[in-house]
Amino acid sequence: MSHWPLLSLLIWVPIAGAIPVLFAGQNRPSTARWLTLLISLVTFILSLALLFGYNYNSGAMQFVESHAWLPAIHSRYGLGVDGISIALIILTSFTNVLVVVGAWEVIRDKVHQYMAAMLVLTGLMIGIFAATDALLFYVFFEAMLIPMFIIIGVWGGPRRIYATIKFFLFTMFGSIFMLLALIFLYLKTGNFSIAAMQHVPLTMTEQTWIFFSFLIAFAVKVPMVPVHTWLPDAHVEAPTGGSVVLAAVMLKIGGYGFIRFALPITPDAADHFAWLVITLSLIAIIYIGYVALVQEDMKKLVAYSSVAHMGFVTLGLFIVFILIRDGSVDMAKLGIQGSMVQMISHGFISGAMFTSIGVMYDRMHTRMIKDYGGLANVMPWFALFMVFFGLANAGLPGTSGFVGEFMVIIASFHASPWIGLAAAFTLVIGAGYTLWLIKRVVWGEVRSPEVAAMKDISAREIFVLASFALLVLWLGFWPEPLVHLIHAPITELVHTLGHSKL
Amino acid sequence: MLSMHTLLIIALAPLAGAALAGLLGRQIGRVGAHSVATLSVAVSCVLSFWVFYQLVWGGAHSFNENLYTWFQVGSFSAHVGFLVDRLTALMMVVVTFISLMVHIYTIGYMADDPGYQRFFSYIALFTFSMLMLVMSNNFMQLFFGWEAVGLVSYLLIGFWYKRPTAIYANLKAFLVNRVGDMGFVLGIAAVVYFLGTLDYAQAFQRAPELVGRTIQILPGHAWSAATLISLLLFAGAMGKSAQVPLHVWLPDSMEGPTPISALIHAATMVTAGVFMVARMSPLFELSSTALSFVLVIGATTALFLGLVSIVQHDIKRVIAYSTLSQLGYMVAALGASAYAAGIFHLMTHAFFKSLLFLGAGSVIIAMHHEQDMRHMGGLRKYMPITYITMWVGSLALSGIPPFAGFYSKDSIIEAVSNAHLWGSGYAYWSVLLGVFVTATYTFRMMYLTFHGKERFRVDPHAVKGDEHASHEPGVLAHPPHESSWVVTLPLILLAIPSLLIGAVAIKPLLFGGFFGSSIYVLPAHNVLAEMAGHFQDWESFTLHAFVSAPFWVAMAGIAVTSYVYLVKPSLAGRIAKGLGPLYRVLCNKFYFDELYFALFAKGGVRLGRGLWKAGDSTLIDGAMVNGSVSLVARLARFFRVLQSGYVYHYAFAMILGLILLLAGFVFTGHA
Amino acid sequence: MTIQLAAFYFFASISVLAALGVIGLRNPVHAVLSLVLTFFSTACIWMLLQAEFLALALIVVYVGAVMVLFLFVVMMLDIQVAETREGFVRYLPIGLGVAVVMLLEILALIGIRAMQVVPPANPARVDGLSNVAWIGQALYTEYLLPFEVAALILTVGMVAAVALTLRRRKGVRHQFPSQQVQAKPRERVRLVSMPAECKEEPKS
Amino acid sequence: MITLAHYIVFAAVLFCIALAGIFINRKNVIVLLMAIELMLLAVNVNFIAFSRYLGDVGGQVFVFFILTVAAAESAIGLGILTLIFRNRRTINVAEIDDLHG
Repeated sequence: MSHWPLLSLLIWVPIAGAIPVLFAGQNRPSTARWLTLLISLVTFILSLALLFGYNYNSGAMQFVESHAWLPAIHSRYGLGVDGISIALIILTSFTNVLVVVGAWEVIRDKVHQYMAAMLVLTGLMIGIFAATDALLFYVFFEAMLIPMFIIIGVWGGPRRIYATIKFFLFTMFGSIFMLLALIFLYLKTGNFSIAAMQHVPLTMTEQTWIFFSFLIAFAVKVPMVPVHTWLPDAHVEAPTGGSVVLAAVMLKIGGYGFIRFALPITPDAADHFAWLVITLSLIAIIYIGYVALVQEDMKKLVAYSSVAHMGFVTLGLFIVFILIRDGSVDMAKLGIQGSMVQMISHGFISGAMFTSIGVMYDRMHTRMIKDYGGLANVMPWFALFMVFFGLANAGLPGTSGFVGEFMVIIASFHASPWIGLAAAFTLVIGAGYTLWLIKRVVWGEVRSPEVAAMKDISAREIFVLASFALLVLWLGFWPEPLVHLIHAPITELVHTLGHSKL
Repeated sequence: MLSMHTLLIIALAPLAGAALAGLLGRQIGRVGAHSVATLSVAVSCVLSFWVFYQLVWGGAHSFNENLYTWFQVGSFSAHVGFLVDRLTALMMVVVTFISLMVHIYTIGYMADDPGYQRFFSYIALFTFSMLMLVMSNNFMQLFFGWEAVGLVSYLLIGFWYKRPTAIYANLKAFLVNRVGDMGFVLGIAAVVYFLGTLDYAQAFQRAPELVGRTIQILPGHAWSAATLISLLLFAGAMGKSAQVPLHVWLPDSMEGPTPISALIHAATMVTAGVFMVARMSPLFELSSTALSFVLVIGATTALFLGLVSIVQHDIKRVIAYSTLSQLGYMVAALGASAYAAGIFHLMTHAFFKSLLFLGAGSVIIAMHHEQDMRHMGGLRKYMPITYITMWVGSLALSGIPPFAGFYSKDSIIEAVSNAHLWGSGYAYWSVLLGVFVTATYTFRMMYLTFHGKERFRVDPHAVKGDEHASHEPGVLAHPPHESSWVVTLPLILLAIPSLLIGAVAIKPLLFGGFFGSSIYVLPAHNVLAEMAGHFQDWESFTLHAFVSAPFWVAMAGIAVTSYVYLVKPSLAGRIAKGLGPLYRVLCNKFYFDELYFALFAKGGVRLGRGLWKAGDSTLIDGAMVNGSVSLVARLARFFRVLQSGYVYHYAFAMILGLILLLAGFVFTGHA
Repeated sequence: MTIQLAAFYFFASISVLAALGVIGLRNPVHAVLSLVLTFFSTACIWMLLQAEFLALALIVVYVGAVMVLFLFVVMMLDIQVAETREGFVRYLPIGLGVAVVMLLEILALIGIRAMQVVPPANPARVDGLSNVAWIGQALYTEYLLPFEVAALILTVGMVAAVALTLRRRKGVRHQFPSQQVQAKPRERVRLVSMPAECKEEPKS
Repeated sequence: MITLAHYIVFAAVLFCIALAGIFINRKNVIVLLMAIELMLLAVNVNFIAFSRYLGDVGGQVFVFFILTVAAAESAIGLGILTLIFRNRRTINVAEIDDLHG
């Protein structure tokens, strides 16, 4: 295993695979589809191979590859993964397979280009999670925007131009600051290695500036209040596959960035400003919960619920500082674990929710809640999945949605009962907006003749939804494999955070 | 000896049944679905009885083992495992037995419902969830079961998902429960905070460390840790066991099919809160503040929601409010530290209340899904088995010796009277008056349903088309008739314990140390031990009733009701009119629904809309996002004037710049 | 005043006057010719600098090729002189003003006095080479890569100029040799099998 | 003797004439192009003069390259000019304002 450049393969197989897919051309859509599926499956299997060669007891980077890239500025093509990256890489490659299957008949226009864009997107996102060189990370981070921009801009809804530009500008706005921070750190350390950046001593002033640069960059990505408004717009206009990738993987880059950059590089500034992020996270959980309650567009509702759920991720990451100050190291680990589990789980659940909405949209061509009603009468299987994912979204125990929230709530209660209380409020408001959506869409009398004419989901759609459902259940009933996978790097991280850099 | 395998089979058999009946429902058909589900629950039931037997008579020790690790973070871990002691075994027996009865009953009750397989899948799933709840050996799994039963309850209340009222009720039930669960989760978090574990055994072992520990919730106010934990956990119980003020969901839950009302909303799920508090007795015992709170809430529920029951016309709602009131009794017992009495009442109540619900269901079938008692009356000659078994249930509910309810309720009242906590005086009077109320509404229901004149007429031509469609009230196509054996068999089987179980179980359960170490009571709180001093056997306990207050209060209630409804039926209306405002308050259930709807449902939506418009749309998107965009656009509109497009303008600008640059060099003197 | 200095003043004044003609003459053809004169006189000044190779190159390349190109273009295009001359008088003062200011600034900056240096011996001669050999040696050793790049730029410039001005007029018949070569007999002759048709004999 | 100053002043004068030409012939692209050629010539004079006075071959080599580039530039410039004239029937710069913002 060790002499295979597994990570490079993971990045470049889908990207290179996009070329033959593009060559399949406009007139051979089914060739493009099957080819894409094949490449996606190969990528997925390769990502699973990471699990076998992984040493669970080490928090260090593994599967390391390092080649000279830009010697003039000491930037290397450096790849490596720890448990956190592996979890996210597998999430990415898995989501990609389902997105490809999900788009099978739905995308009719320029199939080959859509599929190619998806493959490139997957490769780039894997690159983000695998990069150990900050400049390489940045390149992937920015490059990833391009296929997403295309996916929303070409196959999106009527206001797609507004949405894409908003999406692009928000992210670019954030990443500029990150670039500045990275350049500063480069001048400080002399190379772009993330590990070196994590170890370089920094004064409090330096840390503060760098921390806020990272905070802006990743807060946009997560997204945190108040820079979240691009997300509902992007989701509403994106095609189903775009929404799924956006929600399932792209938002996780923000959380990953916090774990890789903001926390370990500037632990003291992060500690000092933890209250700010915690406040914003709690606002996300409560305020966005209320906002989600009144949405009339299903995709917007789920998009807002994503913001609220990602609030748990940032909450879990930043209560760590209070906990470390109190000396509860295990609880600090629990907080970060909760964040990670929440990220993975949110990947599955929101992916499934957007797929479900896509299923409805394909049949009715509307996303307005008021146009639906009584789907359980005509689409019983679909109703089963929709209710299931709705409950998972509301954090029902036994589904993955519960695990992360549970961990974060317990950890945040340790930090302060009031934070715990505010976080636990999601139990009520989350159930409120999700189940109200379910009530209006799934239950009730058949709303209109159009609804009555809707067909139940096909075997292909069942496959996609059932795959998501199985993972949601698996994580819900047995999160230990995931927790174990990410345990060593998290222990390392908590250890790093416990030591001041001043 | 108990083995993990047995327990796994008990828990998982219903799950398998649910999966088969639900996912393969269409393939295996109706008979297949009900056979699979019923059989799986029967297996659970038989094994539960065996486990119970082993623990009580077989000399087996309590079972406490982890099945697998849910997660492990540092030294903190969560497991899935089973704790089976006598308390659990008793619950298992009650749950699986009643579930089995309901399964059998459902075969008849739901015979012509299109969602037949789905229904069996749900109730089998419920059995699984409830077993996970009671068999858990840690807080996390308890919460899993806790929410899972809530989920099934949600699905079953909305079983007839075409009814707007049903889907309103299930949403309401879930959300109100979630409010309690929020407290419950925080309670679990508090347990982890103070005790550092999720495991029952470890937590209870470390519980004494809590004494004297405090936490600053508000600056300057130190809360006792035990009080905080207990109150938070009890919030969950208030939701699940429908205690004031979180009771509003239970009456609405009657929108579900009647077997569900019997199984979930009377016998098992709603008593989960009682079970939980009993399970957590080592924690609750440490805080007399929390116990007082529990006692007062329980007593309030017992009396005031019983009152509402008197004015209901829907037969199921009468029983539903009665359930609320009885749950209040159980919770009051817990508050008085008489956990065993609470569990005892839980058990007897499970039998007679599910009997009453199933009986009501039988009546409802006979009346072609008519639930309004104003259109019933005189049914006793049409359906004798239902009539007799319902009387057994009613007498048990009213606490008439020697029916089961008498023993449990009387011991609760006595326990409350012996309690020394703050608020126990109020609680005692509430539960005592509650007896009068209980007798009143129970007998009123029986009289209105089975006695008196027939207030319906039979008209074969009145109903056209769909039999279940709403029709003119009080008009039946066929005369009512006794239900089939699958319906009456469970009635009879439930009537037997309703009659006998009290007398049989009172001595071992309350005074025989049955629960052993599963329930912990501080010596200072041990009211049952005080009562044990003058308890000899059930016969003397029964005879003693005739000289004690509760019995005569109940008799007074019966007398009043009998007079009003049997002798002078017109009196009821006049009393209602005479008590004008009070009657209206009762009819509107103390306006809880209206208040909550205005405050939380409407208020929440209004708040959300306000935040969305003001925050997201106006402030962030309007001012910050589009504001910066329009600022750039405005600047650009200004600067574009400079871009004339003529090359020579640009050249001119360039040369001008060059000249200025040179001039700068000339005058500053360095190049 | 040496003979070189006299020659310098002579060529410089011609050059400057011709340059004024370039920007001032009404007729574009005259302007181009005037530009040719400027180049020519400047080449002579370069000769005075003993840069023989470049002086000749300037005449050959510029006067011989580029200027002829200008001349062609000017003569081929039918330019309305009046139109392009408009604003000439209006902008004359400002143009001259700017130019004079610029000149003064440049001179002030350079510091004429500091530049009053007599040229040293011809560096090419010092190395014992002719000017051509001197440049050639530098060009083919030290500056080889830029030299090749320059060649490439010229080629690209040529191709670009051709591509820019190439046009296909409509209604003009062209031959397509490539297609003609690829023609196959099958495309030219079509064999159609038809049912045999015999003239219906009148039945007798 | 001819000093360096002579050449420099000469080059500066040429340059400024070209500059003035750009100003006063603002409409005529051909004259603009020629003025640019004049400017380049002025620069070349400077290069050669300095090369001679510093004894450095680099200046002359540079002039060589400038000649190359200038030739290419004027070829393309004239190509564009003919194209514009062909499409618009004018070389009046005032009418070419597609870049107007």
